[in-house]
Amino acid sequence: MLDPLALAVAWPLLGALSITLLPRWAAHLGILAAVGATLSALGVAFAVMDSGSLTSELGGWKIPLGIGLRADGLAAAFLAMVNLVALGVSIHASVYFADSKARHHFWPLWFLLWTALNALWLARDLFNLYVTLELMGLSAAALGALSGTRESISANLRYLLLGLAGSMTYLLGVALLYVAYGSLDLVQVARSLAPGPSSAAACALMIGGLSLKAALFPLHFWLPPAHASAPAPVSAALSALVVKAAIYLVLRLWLDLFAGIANASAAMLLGLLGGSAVLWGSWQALRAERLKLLAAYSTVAQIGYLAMFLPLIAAAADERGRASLLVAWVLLALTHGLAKASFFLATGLVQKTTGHDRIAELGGAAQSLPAATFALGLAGAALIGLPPSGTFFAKWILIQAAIASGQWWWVPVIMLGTLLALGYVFRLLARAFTREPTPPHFVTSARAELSALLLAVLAMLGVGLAARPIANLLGV
Amino acid sequence: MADPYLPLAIVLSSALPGALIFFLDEEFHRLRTALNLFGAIFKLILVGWMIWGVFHGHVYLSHLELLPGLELILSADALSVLFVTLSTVLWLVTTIYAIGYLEHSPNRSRFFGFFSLCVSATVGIALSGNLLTFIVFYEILTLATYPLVAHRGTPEADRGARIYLAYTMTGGVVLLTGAVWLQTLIGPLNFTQGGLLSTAPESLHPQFIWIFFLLLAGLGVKAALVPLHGWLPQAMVAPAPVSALLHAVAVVKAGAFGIVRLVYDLYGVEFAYGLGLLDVLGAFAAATILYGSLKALSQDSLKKRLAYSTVSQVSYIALGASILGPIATIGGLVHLVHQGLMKITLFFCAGNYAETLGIHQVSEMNGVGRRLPWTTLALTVGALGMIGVPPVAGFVTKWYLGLGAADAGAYWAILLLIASSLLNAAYFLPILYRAWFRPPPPSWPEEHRFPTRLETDPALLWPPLITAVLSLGAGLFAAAPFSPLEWVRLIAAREYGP
Amino acid sequence: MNPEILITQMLYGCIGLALFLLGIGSFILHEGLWRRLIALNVVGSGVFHVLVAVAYRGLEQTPDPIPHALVLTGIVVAVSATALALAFGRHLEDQNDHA
Amino acid sequence: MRPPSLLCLLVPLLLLALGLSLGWALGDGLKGYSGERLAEVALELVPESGATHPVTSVLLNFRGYDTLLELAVLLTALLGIWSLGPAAPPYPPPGLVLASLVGWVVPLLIITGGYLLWVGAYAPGGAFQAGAMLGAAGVTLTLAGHPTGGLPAEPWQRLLAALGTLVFLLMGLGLMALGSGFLIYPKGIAKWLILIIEATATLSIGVTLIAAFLGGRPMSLRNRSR
Repeated sequence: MLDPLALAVAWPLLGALSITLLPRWAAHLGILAAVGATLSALGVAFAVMDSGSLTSELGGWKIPLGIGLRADGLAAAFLAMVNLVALGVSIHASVYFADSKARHHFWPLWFLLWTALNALWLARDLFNLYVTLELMGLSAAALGALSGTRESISANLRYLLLGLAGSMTYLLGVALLYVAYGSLDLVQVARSLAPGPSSAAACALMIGGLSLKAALFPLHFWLPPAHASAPAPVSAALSALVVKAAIYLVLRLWLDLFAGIANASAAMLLGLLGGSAVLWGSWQALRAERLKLLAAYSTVAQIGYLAMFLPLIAAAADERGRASLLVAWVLLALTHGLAKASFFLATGLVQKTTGHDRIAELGGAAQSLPAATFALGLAGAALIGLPPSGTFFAKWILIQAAIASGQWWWVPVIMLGTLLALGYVFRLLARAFTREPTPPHFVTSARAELSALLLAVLAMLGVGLAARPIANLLGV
Repeated sequence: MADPYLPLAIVLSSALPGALIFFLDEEFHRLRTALNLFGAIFKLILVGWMIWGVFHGHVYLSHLELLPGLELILSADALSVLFVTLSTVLWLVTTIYAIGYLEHSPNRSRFFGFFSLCVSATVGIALSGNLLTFIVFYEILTLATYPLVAHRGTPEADRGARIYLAYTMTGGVVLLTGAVWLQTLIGPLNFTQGGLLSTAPESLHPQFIWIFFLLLAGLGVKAALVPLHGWLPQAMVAPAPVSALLHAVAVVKAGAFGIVRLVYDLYGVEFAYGLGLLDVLGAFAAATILYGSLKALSQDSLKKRLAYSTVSQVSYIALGASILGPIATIGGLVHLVHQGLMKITLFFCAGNYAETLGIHQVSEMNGVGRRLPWTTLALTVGALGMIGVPPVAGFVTKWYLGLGAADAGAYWAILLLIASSLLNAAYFLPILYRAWFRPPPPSWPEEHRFPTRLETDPALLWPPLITAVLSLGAGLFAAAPFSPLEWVRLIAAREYGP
Repeated sequence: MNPEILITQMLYGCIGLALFLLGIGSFILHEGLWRRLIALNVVGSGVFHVLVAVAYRGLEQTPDPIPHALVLTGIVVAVSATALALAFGRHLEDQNDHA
Repeated sequence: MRPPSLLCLLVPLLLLALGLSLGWALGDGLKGYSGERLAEVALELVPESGATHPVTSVLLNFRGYDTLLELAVLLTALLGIWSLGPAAPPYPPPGLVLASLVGWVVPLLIITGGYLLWVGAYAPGGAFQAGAMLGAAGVTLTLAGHPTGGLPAEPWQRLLAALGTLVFLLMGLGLMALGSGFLIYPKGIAKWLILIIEATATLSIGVTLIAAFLGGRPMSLRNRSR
């Protein structure tokens, strides 16, 4: 019996193992495994779109004894996005690391990270989530340190330790849930969850631990140095996917597991943190002197938007309002995933050409790499939320919900955040217009530049305009 | 049965060539030109088809539902056809001009790519069937014009582009907020003849007033309503075809068109009048008309003088919208076309002086009529039209605005028109006098000879001549079927109903 | 429920919680890498302790095998993370020595 | 740099409050739950799992997927360590007493490891404990000056480190290909499959622990001779 869910986890893991055994063929095996993993993940997404949620009980043991995998619309949407981004990153990396010593190390770790991501989005067992979180944290930290510089190692060490603290906190929450409800299965626990001290404590521990991993303000301090010092393809994966995984889990637990006890004031607290993240992250991005630091702070801000949805979801008047907020959340997250990955990949190209990423001195580099600059522009526009990106429609719904529920104070936050984003993106793009000679070709290195450009085009044109199918996938 | 493809095809007919042009190597000169012209002519054919169809009562509707309440709609009503036709015709002319103007200059693939996107966005604005779609294309327009303004890469261009962006994007955010607020109150905001709001409960009226100001502020930035006009003179650093496009077709017009949509098809002109909003709009328009003209008087730079003239002239459209009654409406709407034709002529001419003789200042223009007679002739037609001298198109506008104002009892507007026309004469006539009657200097600042018998490059000469003839024609044949005026009468008749 | 079991579980569980909190406090308050790493391992032991306490079902009953398995898995994961962190730290110190 | 003293005061207070509420939560959870959690279900099905010891059944069968990912975590740590650079220089050669002691201890550790692996099927023990013993043997060797802790050359190290995960994964996929389903062991051969997985996992764990202790990429033979 073919199990598409298990396959989506197995492919990248198989890739990691085969590259570990045959490091000489890393790049070839890498592309092969990347294509396989992407196809299997898209297969899951299409199957879900076709026939609704998929569940599989691994080892043939009934849940809760066995571990369950589950792909519902939410998971499938992210699975598809993550694998597309990961495929783009892989293609880019095959050029980026082509003559670098780090290539033998990059590929197996990268596929281990990919395994963790796929496993995380499919998991429905709370302890299994802990294992995937650790797999993700370890591989991400190891990948981030691949640039080998002192700052990258110390930033990623900090990331590793904080991540460990976060997942241990999460695990204590899981333990409390097992104590009180006798199961580790998300769905089963959610069904029997009752308000009370143990569920409240578990909620606080798990959401708190995950917020640390998701870099939710004020727990974001580890993110900018870690993401800014990693090699560009790794930064792309970290910022676009890894952080997204943690905030996804926050939402998942909030809506699925703790729906019964997550009250409006707790949601408001998370929302306020999110709003502060939007302003603070955008402001820091505007002030950043280095391109990658700018991109990293922009991630902090975007995570803030995602947290800002929680109080509005809590205050939504009816099921329809909730549903459209959920779609908006997914649109925002997917667009950010694609756009931020593209942004970092393009940044990497600029950095390779100039040898640095100081914004003030970029000058001619942007001009000489039209395709990369174009990707930066498109991705930047998607990050700002210019139409027709998914971010734009998400913000539309967000503002609508804020006005409708009377929480009008989010509106100036969103407006200000958008304008700040505009400032930091165009501070950069303005450098592309110089009087340097015209570059002879639009594209110089097809694989490296087009992967970034395609991701940006998807972010700008794909997600927003595909809102309908995405909503269908979510079952809304 | 509605045709779902034509509106989309009209938008894509320039967007796709534009996207392809980005990928062209710089030296693929012919291919790029071919793509440009193919897109422009193909679009013109499609628009012709659409005019024929709309005239015969066909319905064109492309739509994409994203989520309940979030729908992208492209449709064709008489008003959108007016604007689409204007932008498509002028795009073709401007493309020819730009090809001549930018010959041998760097980064042409980038330029023409964004140029095409810019027109696609304008056409999208024209065809938008609801406010959401309008905003989508409105922001895309901002995004696509920024690189055109910044194109030259000089510090001034950088500065001008930043200011342009800061103004328009802030306006965009305000517009978005107003739109979402309104949609929260009354649901999807489809543009509807006669407006949407008159049936809404009275308790919402105070909010409607606030929302009107938000929307007006958002649109007023692009329409360069005082005090939101600050970007327009700064954006003059752009190459001449871009200025032509910005002032006559795309950006400023998009703002003015948005105000027209806001007043007629969202609020409804009578409802807006009832809330007292038209008076406010009229006050802003009047202030802008006077301010722009006064500022234009003191500018020595030709392009800046034209820029302030735009600030002033575009507000005639808002003025027409702010006076209740079909006649004023006709005057305002027809100026959408007339101002476009005349202003683009003027900018083409300014570009010719700069490219051929290196002339940028009004004070350098002595005797240019002898060196560039045809260009100066076109300039003369455009300038006289702006002043309102019959039979050029500008006269028709002012005539109808004046009649409409008298009809509605808004006599202040007649005074305003007289004052503004005097000011127009005061800043245009000296230019004409210099050009025709002062003796030319011994040498021009930076003369450039083209290998042709004509006074300048043919690609630079024909466009202003064509648009000058069109401005004359729009005035002379104002009563002919399918003239802008007749078409606008049709729109006004529908808005005010039987 | 048997009070003896409950008291035992509670006692050991609270010790686990105490370890967890001591570790977290030490993690927050102290700067050095090695201290923080040890603090994290204490945090881990605390969590595992809670799980082991839950598994207790009285002396005559086989303990619940699920938490035991979770603890074993958790230990391996924690060891892996500690190993990687140690390697990072050692590498940083080496770079310091060379610098 | 010392953290500000306010923090030193605040953190313990906060932790105390947190501890009290966590204790309350734990007590509430323990008291509130009257069922057997998963213990009864698990114990009941142990005979069908292919192992007789319940923890082994859980680790290798009921929750085998966790174990698979956990082996991947271990591999990740090793690959991460290798990515940082070459291993540390070897310890100085041991004196006579230490050398002979090592000669005794190492085989003993390996045998103990083997025993733990075998006994894991029906008593406390199993792959992790056995792997830890193997690791200890390697660490002892390293401390006694052996440059690679008894590990073979790099390609073999890679094979051994990945073997546990690889065998586990391939078995899962193979069972799926044969129509049984991912990680679903047929009843009759479950015992042997588990044994194979455990044996390879033991090797991998042991090798990974030793390699991690060495702290860096194995040096090629050429480099080592220099």
